[in-house]
Amino acid sequence: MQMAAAKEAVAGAPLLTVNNIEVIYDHVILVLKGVSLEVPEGGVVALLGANGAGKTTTLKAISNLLRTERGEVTKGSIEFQGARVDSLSPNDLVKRGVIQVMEGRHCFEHLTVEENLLTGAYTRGGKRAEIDRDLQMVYGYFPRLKERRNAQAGYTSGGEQQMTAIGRALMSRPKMILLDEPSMGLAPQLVEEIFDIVKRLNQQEGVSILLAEQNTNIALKFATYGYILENGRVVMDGDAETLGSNEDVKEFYLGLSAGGRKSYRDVKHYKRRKRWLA
Amino acid sequence: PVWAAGEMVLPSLVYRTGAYAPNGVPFANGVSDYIALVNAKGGINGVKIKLVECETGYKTDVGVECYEKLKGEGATGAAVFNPLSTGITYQLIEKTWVDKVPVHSMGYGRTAAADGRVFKWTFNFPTTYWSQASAVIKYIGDQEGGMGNLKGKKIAHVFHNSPYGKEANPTLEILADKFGYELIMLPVDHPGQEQKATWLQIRRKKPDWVFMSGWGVMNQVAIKEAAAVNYPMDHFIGNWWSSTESDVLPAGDAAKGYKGANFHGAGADWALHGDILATLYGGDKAKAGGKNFGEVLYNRGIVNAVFSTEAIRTAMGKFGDKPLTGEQVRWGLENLDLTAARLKALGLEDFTNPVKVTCEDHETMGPVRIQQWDGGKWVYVSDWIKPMRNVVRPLVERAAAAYAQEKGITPRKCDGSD
Amino acid sequence: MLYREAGQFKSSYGADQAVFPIAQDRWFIAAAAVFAFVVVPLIADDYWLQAILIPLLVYALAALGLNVLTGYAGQLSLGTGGFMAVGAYMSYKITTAFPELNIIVVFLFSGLFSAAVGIVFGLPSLRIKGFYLAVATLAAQFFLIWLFNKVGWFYNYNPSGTIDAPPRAMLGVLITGAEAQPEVKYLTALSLLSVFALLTKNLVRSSVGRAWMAIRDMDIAAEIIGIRPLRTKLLAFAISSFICGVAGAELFALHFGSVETLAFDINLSFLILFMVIIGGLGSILGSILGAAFMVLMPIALTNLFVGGLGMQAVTAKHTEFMVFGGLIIFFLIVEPHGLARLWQIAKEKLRLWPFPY
Amino acid sequence: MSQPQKKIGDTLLKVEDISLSFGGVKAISGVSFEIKEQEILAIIGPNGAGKSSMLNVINGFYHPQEGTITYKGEARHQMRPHNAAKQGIARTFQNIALFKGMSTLDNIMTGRLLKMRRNFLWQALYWGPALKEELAHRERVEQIIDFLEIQAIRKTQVGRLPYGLQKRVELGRALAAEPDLLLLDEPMAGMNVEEKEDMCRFVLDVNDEFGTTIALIEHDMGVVMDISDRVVVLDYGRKIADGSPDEVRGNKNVIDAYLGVSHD
Amino acid sequence: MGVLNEFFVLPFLDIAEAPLFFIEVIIGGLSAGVMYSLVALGFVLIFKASGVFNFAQGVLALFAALTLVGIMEWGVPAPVALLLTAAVMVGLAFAVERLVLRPLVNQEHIILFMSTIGLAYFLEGLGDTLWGSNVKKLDIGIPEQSFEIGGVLLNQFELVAAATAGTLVAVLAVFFHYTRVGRALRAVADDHQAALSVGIPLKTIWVIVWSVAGIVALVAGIMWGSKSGVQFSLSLIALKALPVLILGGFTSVPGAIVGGLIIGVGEKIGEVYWGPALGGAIENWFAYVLALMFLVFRPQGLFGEKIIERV
Ligand SMILES: Nc1ncnc2c1ncn2[C@@H]1O[C@H](COP(=O)(O)OP(=O)(O)OP(=O)(O)O)[C@@H](O)[C@H]1O
Ligand SMILES: Nc1ncnc2c1ncn2[C@@H]1O[C@H](COP(=O)(O)OP(=O)(O)OP(=O)(O)O)[C@@H](O)[C@H]1O
Ligand SMILES: [Mg+2]
Ligand SMILES: [Mg+2]
Repeated sequence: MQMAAAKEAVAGAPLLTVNNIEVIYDHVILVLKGVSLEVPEGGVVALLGANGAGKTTTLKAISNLLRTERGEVTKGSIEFQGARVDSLSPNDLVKRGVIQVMEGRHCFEHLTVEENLLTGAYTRGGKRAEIDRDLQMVYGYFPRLKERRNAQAGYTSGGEQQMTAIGRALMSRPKMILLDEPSMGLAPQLVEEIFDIVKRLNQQEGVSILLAEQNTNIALKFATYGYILENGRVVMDGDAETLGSNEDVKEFYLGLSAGGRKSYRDVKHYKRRKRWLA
Repeated sequence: PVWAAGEMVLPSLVYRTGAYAPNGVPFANGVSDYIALVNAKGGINGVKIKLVECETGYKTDVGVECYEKLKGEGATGAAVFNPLSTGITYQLIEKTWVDKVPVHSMGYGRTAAADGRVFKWTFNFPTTYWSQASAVIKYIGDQEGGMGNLKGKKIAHVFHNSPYGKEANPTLEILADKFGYELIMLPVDHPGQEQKATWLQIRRKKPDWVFMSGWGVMNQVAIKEAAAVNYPMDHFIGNWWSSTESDVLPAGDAAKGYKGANFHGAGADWALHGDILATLYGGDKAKAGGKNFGEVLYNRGIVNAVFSTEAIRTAMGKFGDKPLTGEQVRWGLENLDLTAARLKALGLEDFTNPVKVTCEDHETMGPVRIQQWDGGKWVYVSDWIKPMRNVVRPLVERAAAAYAQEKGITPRKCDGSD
Repeated sequence: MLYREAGQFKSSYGADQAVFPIAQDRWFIAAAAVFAFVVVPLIADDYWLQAILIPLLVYALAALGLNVLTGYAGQLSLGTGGFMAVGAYMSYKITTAFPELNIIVVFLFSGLFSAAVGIVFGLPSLRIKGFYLAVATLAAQFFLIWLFNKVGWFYNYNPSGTIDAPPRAMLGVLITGAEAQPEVKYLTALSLLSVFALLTKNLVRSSVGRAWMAIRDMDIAAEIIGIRPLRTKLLAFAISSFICGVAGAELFALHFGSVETLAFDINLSFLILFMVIIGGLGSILGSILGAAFMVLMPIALTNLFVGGLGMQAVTAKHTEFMVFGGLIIFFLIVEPHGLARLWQIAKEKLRLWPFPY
Repeated sequence: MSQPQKKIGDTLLKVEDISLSFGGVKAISGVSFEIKEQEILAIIGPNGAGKSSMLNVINGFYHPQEGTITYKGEARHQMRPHNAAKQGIARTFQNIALFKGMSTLDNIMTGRLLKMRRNFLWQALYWGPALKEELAHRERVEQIIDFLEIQAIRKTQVGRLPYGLQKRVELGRALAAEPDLLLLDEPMAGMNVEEKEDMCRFVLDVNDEFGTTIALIEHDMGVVMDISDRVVVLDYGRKIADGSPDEVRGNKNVIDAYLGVSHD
Repeated sequence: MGVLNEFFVLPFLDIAEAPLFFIEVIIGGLSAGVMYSLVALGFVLIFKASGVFNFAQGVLALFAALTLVGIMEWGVPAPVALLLTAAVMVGLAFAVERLVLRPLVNQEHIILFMSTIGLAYFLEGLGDTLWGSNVKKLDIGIPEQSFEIGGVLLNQFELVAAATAGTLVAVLAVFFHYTRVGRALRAVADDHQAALSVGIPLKTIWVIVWSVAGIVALVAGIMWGSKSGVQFSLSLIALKALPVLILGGFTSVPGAIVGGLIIGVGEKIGEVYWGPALGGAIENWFAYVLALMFLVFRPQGLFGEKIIERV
């Protein structure tokens, strides 16, 4: 609805354009009902929405992992750097610089933490020195991983796995990262750190980011632009500040009521629900 | 399907696929060539034989399916079933007496069926595993210079660990008691691709003779292993399912000297073969060779087909020259008298022994001959050896009686009343 | 828009838990039952009954048994042939020892023996999982077959080493043996299958079934919520081998009439497993559909190639192998969760019809 | 609505000097704390601090090398998880551990397994006492479903549910066991504020209405501070703080090790 | 008493009586074990790299051997025929990837297992159609003479087999553990989807492993085929590899060889010394029981990757 406005709001040419896609799982379950969005070169775009809104599905549609879940894009198109990428394999996409950090970690259980990280550099071939340097960079970001480098990933804690998954994606030197709930299961300190890392990547290396995140607070803090998804449709979009100051967003995504942040203890027995679309 | 008038159906259960295809293919070719020849010459007394092949893959359940499909085929139903597998034979024995179609399991199947009083619908002439075992022991005794010399000798039985492979055991045991040789039992599990342990034991126990009831790949491996432990090949005798071209060829030179039992000739030097070559292959030997022409199992297929057609011919003597029902063919089988003269007329002089079936004796206990692989072909190294009827027949009758009791069958009297 | 659940409200949990909550389904099932129990025996000939339907029903029962273990409890097993052999050989022993005993009772007792054996061979499942367990169950397969081959007592020492089903009647009607009518055998197999299918359905929708599925889906979590893994798994082994044992007894007494151990060799184990996977793991209907697929498809292909296209028997067989293999892969690609799931999707589509989704 | 005054009772579970290591990795070293009846205890700490391991120790999945656990006044040794369940300990998992092939309803029904008595023969008949029992439990489960507001997904296979709903179903399964002690491992990870509010409401209601004692691990400080009665902080396997939310929030060690900036 | 004697005394007396023969049994076991390892290796490769329990491995060996013999029958010299066959196996790998694995990516193990059954049927039909079902002699010139050293009988063929298996295992073990592709293979086995997401090209990986497994199958086919002739039964050798597989671990290349040796020696000793007391032919189940005993202590096999149990 506000596509025009969106275009104005973001600077730079769109790096990724998702054009009115529709996704069906298992031939019968319609999940995305026409989602459009754009990520500008060098932008950080947040994808917000309740559970089951279709954030993960959108990201998987972009990274082409849908097919492995018996889902398919039945309508619309996806363009990256102006070229259509809907039919590329995930591997080609990674080569072009689009990588996804999957929700729920998905580490390679039997590989050690370090081996996990190295698999991230698969597409880069055998450039030993460079890869080593990046490995050190990831360890720099996540010192905990360095300590646990020789542990089998399957036996590391939830947070450690999350770090491994993010670090693994960084190892591919992407142009664009699709981040699916990076903050999940991370200690608050680390959440901040991760977003700092994201920001640094974005600003120093020009990596663009599409971020699906439940932690709206922090997502809007770091993102330049946001889309709100509900029931498989984009119901609202705008730049981060506009969204952040919208009353509904405030109430339902940021947990702020008119009188500032309300306590979780107080929401107990009553509940008002609002949805943009029925 | 539409059946031409004056045609009768002979079902042929074959296995041209699966683990045993190397054995099934030549056999099936022998049968089909012979029937083609008969038809080319105008059929049996003018009645054409329609051979309907059904592929079983040597699987029992598929065999049963084939049987059910073919038993009513044609205007008069199937003439006679040759199940070509012990497992399938067992299934059919019972079914056939309800459906009134005879089964002929030639040299395999249920040995007790030799007692025709209990097994009215089942035939297993010209001979059985039990008879064969006794004949082989006779041969060994002969080689040792007389049955008396068997005392203290060691004979090993290497057998496929299945009811088929174990068939010869009781006979061998009884004979061991009788002649005083030591019997070493060495079962080999299906499929038998790995027989190190067996042949190590042979190397250790050094039996004077090894008799083998093998099947399929087990034979080829056994022959190789025997060579590998330097066992003297001419003291190694296979039964008639263990002495075919497929068994010796893969072993190459190692197989030279290996012996086997048989109840018919090997090679293509009979008049009938010439006939087939000329009529069906236009004299093209290479083409015929591709169809296993003259191989042991091809010839066995011919023998089998001869028995079937001759039984039909016999039955026609009674019921007239027209397509016959299974019941009528059964009569033909039971009254089959295949004389030497008839064999000669068929172009099979001395190819197999004359056979005369009776109501009591569905086996006839025909003689067995020992052949030896000379590296390129099988050659006879013995004369026809008669099995020891006095040992085998009581065993047969006992087993048949037990079966009759279990099933509640009253044996026939064989006095013409039934 | 005939297939709708709209307008069918369930007013109690009991109604909601019914096997077929939708009226159309109930009608369909009733019609199918009438067809199977009444129409088929009237119209089918010997070939259909003896060569196709009876084995189909028997295999379906075995598949049902294996589905309990593999589909519901998640324990992959390749010992089915062995457990069926126990059923077959024990039924032979029992019925020859007690000729007066009703043959159905004999079947059930043989099932009990099989269950006991199943429990013993299920013990390693506490520690061994997945394909490791599958291969380990081959120990059962090979050992049992060896045993029945080796020990004369099991086949009453008869020299041929095979067992033959003696004629047995119930209420004066012959059920086993050569003289028994194919229709009677068919109805016996069908009744047993129906009863067991119903009982199994009940089991899997009660707490036992849920415990099995919990173990299957995530055994650690299951243990943590209080399910005792060993007991649950052993119960699955027991019930599964019970059913397989009965199926083995049927295979012997109703279908073959005379068997040697070869009939229960490893190929049978594989065959039943294929049925379960193709039909649908964790689905009662799937067991039956899978059995139908594996029994009917090769026959249909042979008949098509030989009868329809006039191919040589061998060429037909080779082609059949290729086509059959291709079909398996094709069906898996279309729907990895088996024919039962395909059927369900078809129903779902029907429900939405004429809209695509 | 008047809130019943919560009364925190005696010690329900006491953890003393627990040490747990895997090969060379020391996951927990010498940790002691108690959980009192009807309290909501939060366990927090950086990633890899040993929080989940602690829950695993409590419900018998891990066996600590040292230390004792006293539950309901009895010391336990080498307990198997299903025994813990029998004694009234239920939990949810950090990596969702639902039974993926089953529907929501069935998943929650598994939670009641320990309460079902009829043996499999009755169940095979699905009739008489077995049916009655089944329906009675179904009724209870439906209450839980209503309570968690997941009626709409009752018959959906849980593997297909979005993450947040799965967490909810998991909570449902744990509640179905009517536990005395409920262990929650990051129940609110991956949820937005609205959903967290829901979850908090469920947790608080369970605690109030059924008097269930709750130990939860959570990284969202807002949630922890708002709903817990007491907080235990772990770092590198050691306990570094234990006290009321306010005490912990101000604790210097905690800020350094975990919070980074102080949270309001 | 008699039974105890037969099981616990006589066999050992037997061993003590003829130590040289005992050594021969062990050597026999080792050489049989090597042959099992060759087959097991193919399974391990594919399982390790794609989590597929490849039911078609035996048929693959048969198909390879058939192709080799078939090509040699055209009069092509053995080395060229070998190369051509290897090329056919690589082609097959491409086909399998495209037609079977790709559409089934990310499916459960058992589904993939089932699809290989479809493949087995298909290849069986194809092999028969192309090359016929006669037994064919395979002779690529491996010497077969036996000779005695110090009273112990050795066979040249078996020595060649051992050397081949040893080399294969060493090369493959190194490949898996120390190369980038090897690491990617292991990643794929753990999680197809995640592997895709980090850009590991599943297609390439699968083609590589299936090609390697096809070539290993060719080697196994040659070894076994020389022994028994090339025929359908060759596909049944897969069964002999299964106990080896669980004992050594589904995922371990060295496990395949060690497992093979243990099973080989174990079952030969069992058969020769304890077999007679039990009536013989105990080898088959004995191998499984032996493997089971190891499994009870190590559920993932001797060298298999530890099964990760966590919540
Ligand atoms: N493989 C699948 N098969 C069928 N339906 C699916 C599948 N994956 C997701 N869905 C459905 O698609 C919808 C959107 O799911 P998705 O995972 O994209 O949501 P989400 O916005 O990422 O939610 P969350 O915040 O919980 O991660 C949900 O209703 C879910 O049930
Ligand atoms: N079974 C195991 N084997 C080996 N190491 C383990 C095992 N379980 C846990 N660990 C290690 O113990 C440490 C503590 O893990 P734990 O899962 O308890 O952390 P946590 O506090 O829950 O962290 P998070 O917040 O990231 O979930 C981690 O370093 C982890 O790698
Ligand atoms: Mg998501
Ligand atoms: Mg944790």
